[in-house]
Formats: sequence, structure tokens, C-alpha cells
Amino acid sequence: MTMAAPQFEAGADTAVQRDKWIHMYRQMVSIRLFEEQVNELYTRALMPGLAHLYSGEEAVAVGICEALRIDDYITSTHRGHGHCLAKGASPDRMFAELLGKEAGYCRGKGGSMHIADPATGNLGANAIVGGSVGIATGAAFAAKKLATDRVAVCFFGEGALGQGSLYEVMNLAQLWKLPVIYVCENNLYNEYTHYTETTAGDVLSRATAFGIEAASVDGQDVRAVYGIASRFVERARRGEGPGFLQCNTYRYTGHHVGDINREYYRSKTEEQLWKTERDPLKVLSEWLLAQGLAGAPALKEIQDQIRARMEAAVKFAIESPYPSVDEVEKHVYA
Amino acid sequence: MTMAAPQFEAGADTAVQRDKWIHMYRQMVSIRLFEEQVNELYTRALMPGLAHLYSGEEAVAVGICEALRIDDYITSTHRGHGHCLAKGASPDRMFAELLGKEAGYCRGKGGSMHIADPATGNLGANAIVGGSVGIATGAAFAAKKLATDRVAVCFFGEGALGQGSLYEVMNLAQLWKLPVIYVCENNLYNEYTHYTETTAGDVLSRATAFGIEAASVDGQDVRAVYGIASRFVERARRGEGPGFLQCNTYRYTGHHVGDINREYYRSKTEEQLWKTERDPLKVLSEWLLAQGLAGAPALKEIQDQIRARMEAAVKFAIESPYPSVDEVEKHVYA
Amino acid sequence: MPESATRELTFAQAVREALAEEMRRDSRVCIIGEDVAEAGTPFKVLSGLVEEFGSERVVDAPISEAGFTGVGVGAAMTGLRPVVDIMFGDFITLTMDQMVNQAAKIHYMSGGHWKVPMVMRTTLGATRRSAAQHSQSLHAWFSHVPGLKVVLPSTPYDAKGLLKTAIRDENPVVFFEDKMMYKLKGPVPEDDYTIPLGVADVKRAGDDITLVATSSMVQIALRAADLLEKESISAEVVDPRTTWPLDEKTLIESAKKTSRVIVLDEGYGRYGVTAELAALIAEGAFYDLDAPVKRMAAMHVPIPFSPPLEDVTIPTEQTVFHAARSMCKPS
Amino acid sequence: MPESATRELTFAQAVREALAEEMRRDSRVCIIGEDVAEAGTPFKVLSGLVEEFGSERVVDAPISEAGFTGVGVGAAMTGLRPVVDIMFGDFITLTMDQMVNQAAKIHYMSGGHWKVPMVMRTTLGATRRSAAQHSQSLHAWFSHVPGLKVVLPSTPYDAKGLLKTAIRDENPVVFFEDKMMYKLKGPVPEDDYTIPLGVADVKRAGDDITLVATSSMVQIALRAADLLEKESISAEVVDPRTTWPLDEKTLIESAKKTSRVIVLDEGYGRYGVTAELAALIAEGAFYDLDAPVKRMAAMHVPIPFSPPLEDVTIPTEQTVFHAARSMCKPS
Ligand SMILES: Cc1ncc(C[n+]2csc(CCOP(=O)(O)OP(=O)(O)O)c2C)c(N)n1
Ligand SMILES: Cc1ncc(C[n+]2csc(CCOP(=O)(O)OP(=O)(O)O)c2C)c(N)n1
Ligand SMILES: [Mg+2]
Ligand SMILES: [Mg+2]
Repeated sequence: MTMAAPQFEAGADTAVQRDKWIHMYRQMVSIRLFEEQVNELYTRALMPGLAHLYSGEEAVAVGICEALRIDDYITSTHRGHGHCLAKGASPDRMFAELLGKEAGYCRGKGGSMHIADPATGNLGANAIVGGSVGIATGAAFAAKKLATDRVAVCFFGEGALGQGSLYEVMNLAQLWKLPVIYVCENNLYNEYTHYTETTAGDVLSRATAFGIEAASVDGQDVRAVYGIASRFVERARRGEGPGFLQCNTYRYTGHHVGDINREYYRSKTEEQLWKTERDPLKVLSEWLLAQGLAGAPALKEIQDQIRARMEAAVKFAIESPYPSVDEVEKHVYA
Repeated sequence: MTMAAPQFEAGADTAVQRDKWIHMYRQMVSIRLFEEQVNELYTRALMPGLAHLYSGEEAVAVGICEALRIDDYITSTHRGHGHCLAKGASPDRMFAELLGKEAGYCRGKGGSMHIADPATGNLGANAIVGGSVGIATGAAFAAKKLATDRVAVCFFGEGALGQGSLYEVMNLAQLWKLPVIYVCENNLYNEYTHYTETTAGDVLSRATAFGIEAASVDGQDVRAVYGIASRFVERARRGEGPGFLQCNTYRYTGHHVGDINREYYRSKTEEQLWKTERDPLKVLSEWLLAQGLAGAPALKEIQDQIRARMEAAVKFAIESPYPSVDEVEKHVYA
Repeated sequence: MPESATRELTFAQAVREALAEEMRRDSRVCIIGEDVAEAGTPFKVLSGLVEEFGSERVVDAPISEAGFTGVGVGAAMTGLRPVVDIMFGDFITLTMDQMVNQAAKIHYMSGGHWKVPMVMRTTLGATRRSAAQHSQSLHAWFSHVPGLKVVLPSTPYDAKGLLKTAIRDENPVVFFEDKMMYKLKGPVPEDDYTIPLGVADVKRAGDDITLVATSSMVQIALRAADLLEKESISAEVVDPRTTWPLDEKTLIESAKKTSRVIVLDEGYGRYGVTAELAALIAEGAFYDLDAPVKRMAAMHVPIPFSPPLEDVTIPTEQTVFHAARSMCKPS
Repeated sequence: MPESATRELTFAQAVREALAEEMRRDSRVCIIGEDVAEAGTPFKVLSGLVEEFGSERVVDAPISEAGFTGVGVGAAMTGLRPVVDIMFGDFITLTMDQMVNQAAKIHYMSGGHWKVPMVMRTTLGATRRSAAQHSQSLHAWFSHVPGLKVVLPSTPYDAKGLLKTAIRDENPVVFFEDKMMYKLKGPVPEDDYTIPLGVADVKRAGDDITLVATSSMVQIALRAADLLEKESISAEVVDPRTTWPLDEKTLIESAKKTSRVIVLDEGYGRYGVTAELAALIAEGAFYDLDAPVKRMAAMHVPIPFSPPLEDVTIPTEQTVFHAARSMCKPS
């Protein structure tokens, strides 16, 4: 099943709807510009270690997270900045975390691959591919037992389809009818290897084999992602069990910030094509303009605002202090 | 796809065919009577530890292994005596192993759950549910790289469908077109729990999701098992890739020899029904009689011969010495 | 031991009572594992719990150790207090990623924001004729990992008190039960009690030699101490009860007092629990020891099935007795 | 070191050369892992191998560590000699069942009938700012398990010679490479050579104190020895090179000679490699030691991301220097 983007909901208030799409546009721009700053920090040797940028995949995180409540849960991946922002995190504390500063979400102890935040239901990014599938399923298990009507979303790259634990928990989730949605971000590559070289058979069948409802969606079209995600989320919230969503997308840059020469595994033409033809910001902004829901200057203003916000956030992070060294032995045990 | 038992192959030599079916009958009787002795050894407190009997499932091991060459590989499970015998092991060394004697296949070091034998291609029984799926797949990997045209069969109970590593290796096997056949012995129970309580969705889809050809077969009908197994084995040997076979069967006795009171998880009526209606020895012997391929006295004679052989084998094992205690530190390293 | 009335319970009964009491006390406590409900596990440790608490709280899982351990981690983060049941300690191999890369690190990696109050109950111990994949004692691995706590009860009393504490703890705790001890009987108070983690227990006081022993080896040490007494050697038996947190002080004080120490553990010695305990004591009591600390542990071989072979792989009261005697009365 | 001509190679080049030579020598040797072919792994250690040996022998695998490790085990039993590549040592958590319950035990459980000649190559080491799930040094776990051998090379020369031996070994061998050492240069002979497993190497001779160091810590120890020399303290640096088999004799002899010992390892200290080495030396050199054996290892915390925090978790030449000096010249 491949879903098309929803049109306006009949009879709904147009202004409310417009605000919603514009909000999503803002969120996607935030992710894009956040990642630009991350790359900049790396290039200027201001960031310790590496980071995996989400640029190009913005519509996935935003389309999914807009279908969630703030108290719903997500688990995220090594490529997690987008999920984190989309779920409501603030860029200043994120940048602070990326720089290992005390003001960061994890007091600098987690870094790019481990941002977590109870306030926005973010159970944490994870540097183990497939490492969070159990955690998301467990959050859904708790939601069901505690009857909170919360939903858990498990983001993972298509590379995690290689990990057996995904199949273990999909079996559990379906047996126990847990409110969890497995979101496979298929950006075509596991690091430096095309996913067709690592993935036999059919992706959706890997979920339907367990009786789980599954769908594919154009991950560059935030309206399409949001539409199908809403359906899956409501279904899960009603107690009708898990879902599996494959979002077809693309990462614009390297596997991580240091992956510059990519031609041995993918062509510049391919990259260019995705950027010009399928860019999620462009897809949404063109639709907004065509529908007369926003004018070009308004969109430009959004970008400028957000750019300023990101620059301020980076500045905040750079100027923030490191945790004091005796923090190192804190938080080993609660 | 569910397969019916093959009739005589058109134009094939009837005597050869008859000998084949009678050989399979002998093999199944051997397993049944072997397990009777095991139970007896347990009851008489002559066997250390426990054992998981294969009684009731004989047609699976025999139907599959008869489709294999002696130099093909199998991996087996905690319920492994049937696979071992069907692949050609001798009962005396098996009993010796079950009693921890030096004459055993593993010099007494493995016991019931670890019988292994290079001479018959038995890579070993395994006490970790799902523990051998990688090994069987690896044997197929080596067969392919070494171009030996060998095939590997991976036996496992339907409980192993819970283990993620099965999905990991099915993906590999299909990607690399390995000559491996995954044989799921669905005897309805994971220990004391009905498999429908642990298994969401559809069993065969779990293999077809990876593009693997899959089939279900009546595991009580050795001719049916043999028929479909031969097809899968030949396909694999030709380099056309892996297969997945669900054999629907039933274990007659407890999960292990000590599991006597079973009514909290399954009814006596159910057990009785399988024994009287679906017994694999009965299914084959009735067919042999109906086809005039064997008379009742001949079948009776087979049983008597085998019973005598098993008794002698038990005697051999009981009278065999234990390994000397300094064996304990041998074979840790090759 | 508190003063309230006691009864004799088996180790298994003590574990079950701890679970039942904590489940009554706190509705967030639940059990997840294979054959934990109607079957009550193969060792019947959980018999009766599903009848009292229902299958919503005593949850039978498929054979997916990694999967349901991960579910335990996520559920613990979000409001439950799961007790994950891993039938045999040998199967923790399948849970290492969830326990070590996830459960143990989440509190730290999140800067203290998320907590993982879960317990993993599993087994250790050989000599059941279960061969190499059902006989291991792998608790050294978890003891090596910051963020985890590791409990090794050696009596019904300790089992109950420590398990209750483990369930109330805010961290992931791994609780190892010796399979061979399930039928061991001992006094258990009727009243509610808990035992703190990280407090060693002197199971028997003595002057001539200290036997530091964990889990299954405590009973061995106590019986060896009886034998030693007949030779007028007074052995002190110290049970750390938890390998992490570790009560270094009590161990070292006993070593200083007796000046001779044997450390006993059923895991492998090499790079195992006896290594840590011996190193610690050798350092902490350096100026008081009359002889090197002796380590006794599982022989460094996969556990063999054959009974005469299996029997020599594990320290026994006899081998401990002889080792202790020759340390005290060098011939 | 043999007498043939040598060149300077990096540690990564030495590893690659060992693999290439063994693959040329024996067509059964193959490589399985993630991104091992065209990408040559993230650290580029394997660059060029797929070009020479083809994708039939340098096999890119999906992200299925348990699955392809198991494939390695089965392939090793049936005629290949696989080198399984686990990108980061932190991911061995996913392979524990295949390595410990299968690979390590098959030879023994089968009474010596099957063999598992495979190598697992993986990494250890912190301070790359990679945080808690990409910085661990978990080699103590495998060292604890009978049936496995564990190699910890500390120089390009050792890396090449030990890896070649590991590939020719009939047993499962785990080979840990320090990520921070890949660019370290050192002399490597042009001729074929191997180094036996289980033979320690005295990297620097000395009289006043022994620094027993593994892997990454060897370079730290050597630099600390330089600093000590300036204070007229003569340090001997002993590298066991393999934690199993372990060259106990060389370690103990050095300890007896110097009478003071620090053991250094980048894994966690508790229940880790330093525990075993310290216990062993405390026992074997009991009557010769002037001070307790000192253990220096990773701080018992998940590795933090924040640079100033991460830096204090691992011994440095400065901390080792100070520790050694205060042992030799108590103030
Ligand atoms: C268990 C495990 N194996 C390997 C890695 C190394 N690794 C990090 S990201 C990655 C590729 C992930 O690909 P995918 O899941 O598609 O996510 P993407 O990077 O494309 O978003 C790999 C192999 C890891 N982090 N964890
Ligand atoms: C990894 C693992 N988990 C649990 C067990 C305990 N156990 C042994 S057999 C068994 C049930 C297996 O059921 P199935 O695979 O259907 O095989 P059957 O016994 O029915 O032949 C279980 C849970 C085990 N041996 N290994
Ligand atoms: Mg990807
Ligand atoms: Mg079954």
C-alpha cells in the first residue's frame, strides 16, 4: 500500500489547517538549518567527534511527530537530530549537547547520538543500529499496562532491518497488541552500502508476516507522511495494535559529517536528483504557494527567523561551560 | 502451499521404490524404539540429566534426511535424537553419549543435547533455541564458496521462530543464494505454551518476506515430507537458493522425560487423537499394506529386529566405561 | 536476622514470596519471561503467581530473550518495574546488548534524566548434568559493567530480602539464583524485611582463615568450615552477597583478621569474580596476609556432560577443606 | 624481531598486510562484515582487499552481527577460515551467544570432533569522542571464556605477526584492535613472520618497577617509562600480547625482579583484565612484592561524550607516571 498526500480535510477550518502546514514547514526548516550549523561546527573543528546529518529526510520526522502528542514516546537513532527537534526539543540545549556542554540535554554526557528528553517523550537516540526497538516496544507495553493511551514511535534506518531483535519485538507487539509504530526510514544506504545489497525480499512483508499493518509512503512529502502517520497513530491509540511505516527518503550528505568522497558508493547525479526533484522543503513550499496558503516572502521570513535562532543557539552552546570534571562519576546509578 | 504425498514416480522401478519406503519405515521405527529406551533409562534412573524425546515426530527427520546425501549437513536441536539417527548415526554410540560414556559420539562430553558427528554431516544438536541457525547457514556458505554442491538443513522447533537470529540468517541466505533449508518442526508447543500464544501472523510469511520459497507439509506423512524435501534439496543443490519448510507434527510425550503432568497445558484427548489418527508409523504402514508393498509379519519382524538392536545398544552403553577424569581438560582447544 | 517469627522456606519459596509481596505492594511490578505464567517456569519457582496476579502482570513471552529484555528496559523507563525472567543464565548471551549497551548506560547517557528500574532474574550453577549450554555461571560479565548491580543470594533469607530490595532499586539489577539451591531450606521471617545491596554477611565467624564465597559456594564453604573445625581450624565464611556494589571493607577486614584467604565462586576463575576478589584482598590486606590469596572456581573448561567429569569442574567441600587445611597447616 | 629488512607501517597497514598475505597463502581465508568490501570499513583498514580478492572472499554483510558471526562459525566448521569483522567492539554484545555458547564450546562438546578455526576482528578504546556505545573495551568477557583465545596487539609489528598466527590457529580467536592506534607507525619486517599466541613481550627492560600493559596502554606505559627515566626510575614494560593463552611466567618473573607492579588495561578494572593480572602476580610473586600491585584501568563509568570528562576516564602517561613514582619513591 502506498499512500498519497491527503488534501484538505473536508469541512475543517482552513486557517487551522494552514497553520498546521506552516508549522510543519517551520519544523522542517529548523532541522535543515540546524544540520547546516552542525556541519559548520564540524568543519570549523568546534565539535568533538562526528555527527550524522538528517538533511533531506526532514519530512519523515516532522510528518510523524506532528501526528503525536507531546507525551507520546519516540526512540531515535544515530541520525537523530531531526526526530529530536520534531518532537519539540530546543536547539540551544541540543547544540550544547553536541559540544559536550553542561547545558546540553544530557549534561554533555551523551553527545549527538544519545540525546534524550523526558519532557518531550524522547526516550533517546541510540548508537546501536536497532538498539532501541525493544525500548520503544517496552514503552508501548507500559502505556498499555498503565492505560495511559500513549503511543510509541520507533524510528530506525532501513539498515536496522538486518537486526533480528526487530523481528522479535514485532512479534511481541502484534501478539500483545501494543501501541507502537515502527518507522523505517529508508534512505537507500546502510553507511556505504546500497540497501538492496543487504535486504532480501520485500520490506513491508517483513512486518505483515507478523500480522502487522504496514504501508510505504513518500518520505519527501510531509503531508503524505503526516496523513498515514495520523491513521496509524490513531489506530494504535484505540488499542488496535502496532503499525509499520516505510518512509522512502534520502540523506543529502555523507553517512556522517566526515564522509565527503561518496562516489564509490553513489553518484553525484543521484544526489542532485533528489535535491532538486524531491526536496521536502520544496515539495511543501511549492504546494503552499500553489494553494495560496503562503507567499514567498512569508516563507523567506520563516527561514530568516529560524536561521537567526540557530545562530543564537550555536552561540549559546559555544559559550556554555563544560560540566565540571567531578560530574564524570555522577549518574552511573540513580 | 501445502503438499500432498507423492505417489509412485511414474516409470520408476517398483522394487527400488518399495525398498526406499521400507527403509524409511525402519528408520522411523528405530527412532520410536530408541526413544522408548531413553525413557526407560530415565525412569530407571540410569541416565544423567534429562532428554527431550522425538516420539511422534519421526516422519519429519526421516523424510528430510532421506532426501539428503550423507555428506550433506544438518544442525539439530535439544530434541535431536531423531535427526541424528535419521542422518545415519548408530544407536550404540548415541546411547553411550546419553550416559556420558567415552564410547559416545562426543566422548560423553556433550550428552543428549549436543550429539555431533562429522561422519554423517551432523554439525551438532544445540541446547540454545535457535542457536544453530547461523551454523547451518555458515555450512551452506562454505559449501557454496568451496563449490562442493553440499546442502545444509537446519532443524528447529517452531519456538525458534521467536529468535531474531533466524531472520538475520534467512536474509543472508537469500541474498547470497545459499543451499540451506530451514525446517520448522511445528509440534504446536514451545515447552508448556501453545505456539499460537507466542507466534503472531503467519509462519510461512516469515520466510517468504525474505523472498525465500516456503511450504507447509503434513509432518506425520513421511512420503509427503520426503517429496517436498527432495524438491527443496535439489533446488538448493542446483544453486537456486534457500528454502523453508514447515512440518506440522506433534510430540507424544512431555517437553522432556520429566514432564509427566501435562494437563495444564494440553488435553489427553488431544494427545490421544494424534497418536491414534496421525501416527507416522501407522500412516506409512497402512499405506504399505494397502499398496501390497509389505505384509504385516514383515513389518512386525522389522520392529522385533530393531527392538533387539536397541536393547543391545543400551546394554553396550551401560557396560561402557566413563571417560577417564583427565579427559576433562582435553579438547578445550584444538 | 530480625526478631519476628520465622518459618522454614525453600530458596524457591523465598524468591516467590518476595515477588508476590512486591507485586502486592506495587502494582507497577510485573513479570515477563518464557513459561512464567501457568507453567511457573521449569523450576516451578513462580507457581501460583499468575493465579494471584493474572496474565496481565505475569506475562508469558515467546523465546525472544533479546526482545523481551528490551521491552523490560523500555517499560522500566516509562513507569513499570519489570522483572525479566531469563530461564537459564546461559541465555544472557542473547541479552547483552540490551543489558549492557542500553539498560546499564541510559541513566548516565541521558545525564540522569531517564531511569531503568528493572530486575533480571536468572540462574547459575553446574552439576545438574545439563552440559555446556545450561550450566554456566556468567555473573562476572555483568559485574564488569558500570550501571548494573549484581546480586548473588546464598540462602532463602538472603534471596527474599535481596530480591525485594532489587525490585525497589531504581537501577537495573541482575539477580542470579543457583539452580541447585532451589530446594535448600532455611529460616525466613514472616514480617516484611529487606537487605541492602552492598553489605556482605559473615555467615560464620572464625579466626584462622577466611573463606570468601558467593552463591552456591557459600554452602560449600560452610560445610568445609565444619570439616575444618574438626581439625581445630576456625574458618570465617564471608558472603559478599552482591558483586556490585561490593562491600570491600568487610572482606578486607576479615582478611586482615585471619591473614589467610580463599576466594570461592562458581564462575570461571580466569578474568572472573575470584580474580577481582583476590586482587582486592591482596591489595587491601597486603601487609597482613601470611600467604597468597587462593582462588577456587570452575575449572577453565566448558562444562562437560559426563558426570565424573562434571563433578571435578566445581569446587567441593572436600577440595576446599584440603586447600584450607594446607594453607593453615603447611606440611 | 627477525633480521630481515623492515619498513615503517601503520598499525592499520600491518593488519591489512597480514590479511592479504594469509588470503594469498590460503584460499579458505575469507572476510565477512559490514562495509568491508568497497568501503574497506569506516577506518579504511581493509582498503584494497576486495580489489585483490574479489567480493566472493571479502563479503559485505547486512547489519546482522549475530547472524554473520554464526555464519562464520558454521563456515569455519566446514572448511573455510573466516575472519569476521565486528566494526566496533561495543557490538560484540550482539555476538555473545554465537561466540560463547557456540564457537567456544563446539570443539569440546563434540569430544574434539569439530573445530572452529575462525577469527573475530574487532576494536577497543575510548577518547574518540564517540560516547558510551562506541568506546568500550570489553575484551575481559571473552578472556573469561574457555575455548576462546584473545589477542591484544600493541604495535604494528605485533599486529601483523599475531593476526597471521590467529588466522592459522584451529580455534576461535578474538583479535582486538585499538581504534586510536590505527595510525601508529612502527617497523615491520618485509619477510613472512608470525608471533606465537601466549608469549609476552618485554617492550622495555627495567629494574625498579614493572608496568604490565595491554593494547593501547602499552604506548602509555612506554611514555610513562620515559618520564620515569628522567627521575632515575627504571621501569620495565611487559606486554602479555594475549590475555588467553596468558604468559604467566614472564609476568611473574618481571614482578619478582622489580618487586613493584602496576597493571594497566583500557577495559574496566572491576572484574576485568587488571583484576586477573593483579591477582596472578600477587599470588605468583607474593614473597617478592614490596607493595601491593596497583591496578589502573578505565574508570567505572559508561564512557562520557564530553571531552573533559572522557579524558579523565582512561589512564594517561601522566597518571601512570605519578602512580609509578609514588610507588617507587613514597613521599
Ligand atoms: C549494531 C550496530 N552495527 C553497526 C553499526 C555501525 N553503523 C552505524 S550507522 C550504520 C548504518 C545504518 O544504516 P541505516 O540503519 O540505514 O541508517 P542511516 O544511517 O541510513 O540513517 C552502521 C552500520 C552500529 N552503530 N550498530
Ligand atoms: C535461547 C533459549 N531460550 C530458552 C530455552 C529453554 N527451552 C528449551 S526447549 C524450549 C522450547 C522449544 O520449543 P520448540 O522450539 O518449539 O521445540 P520443541 O521443544 O517443541 O521441539 C525452551 C523455551 C533454550 N534452550 N534456549
Ligand atoms: Mg539508511
Ligand atoms: Mg515446539
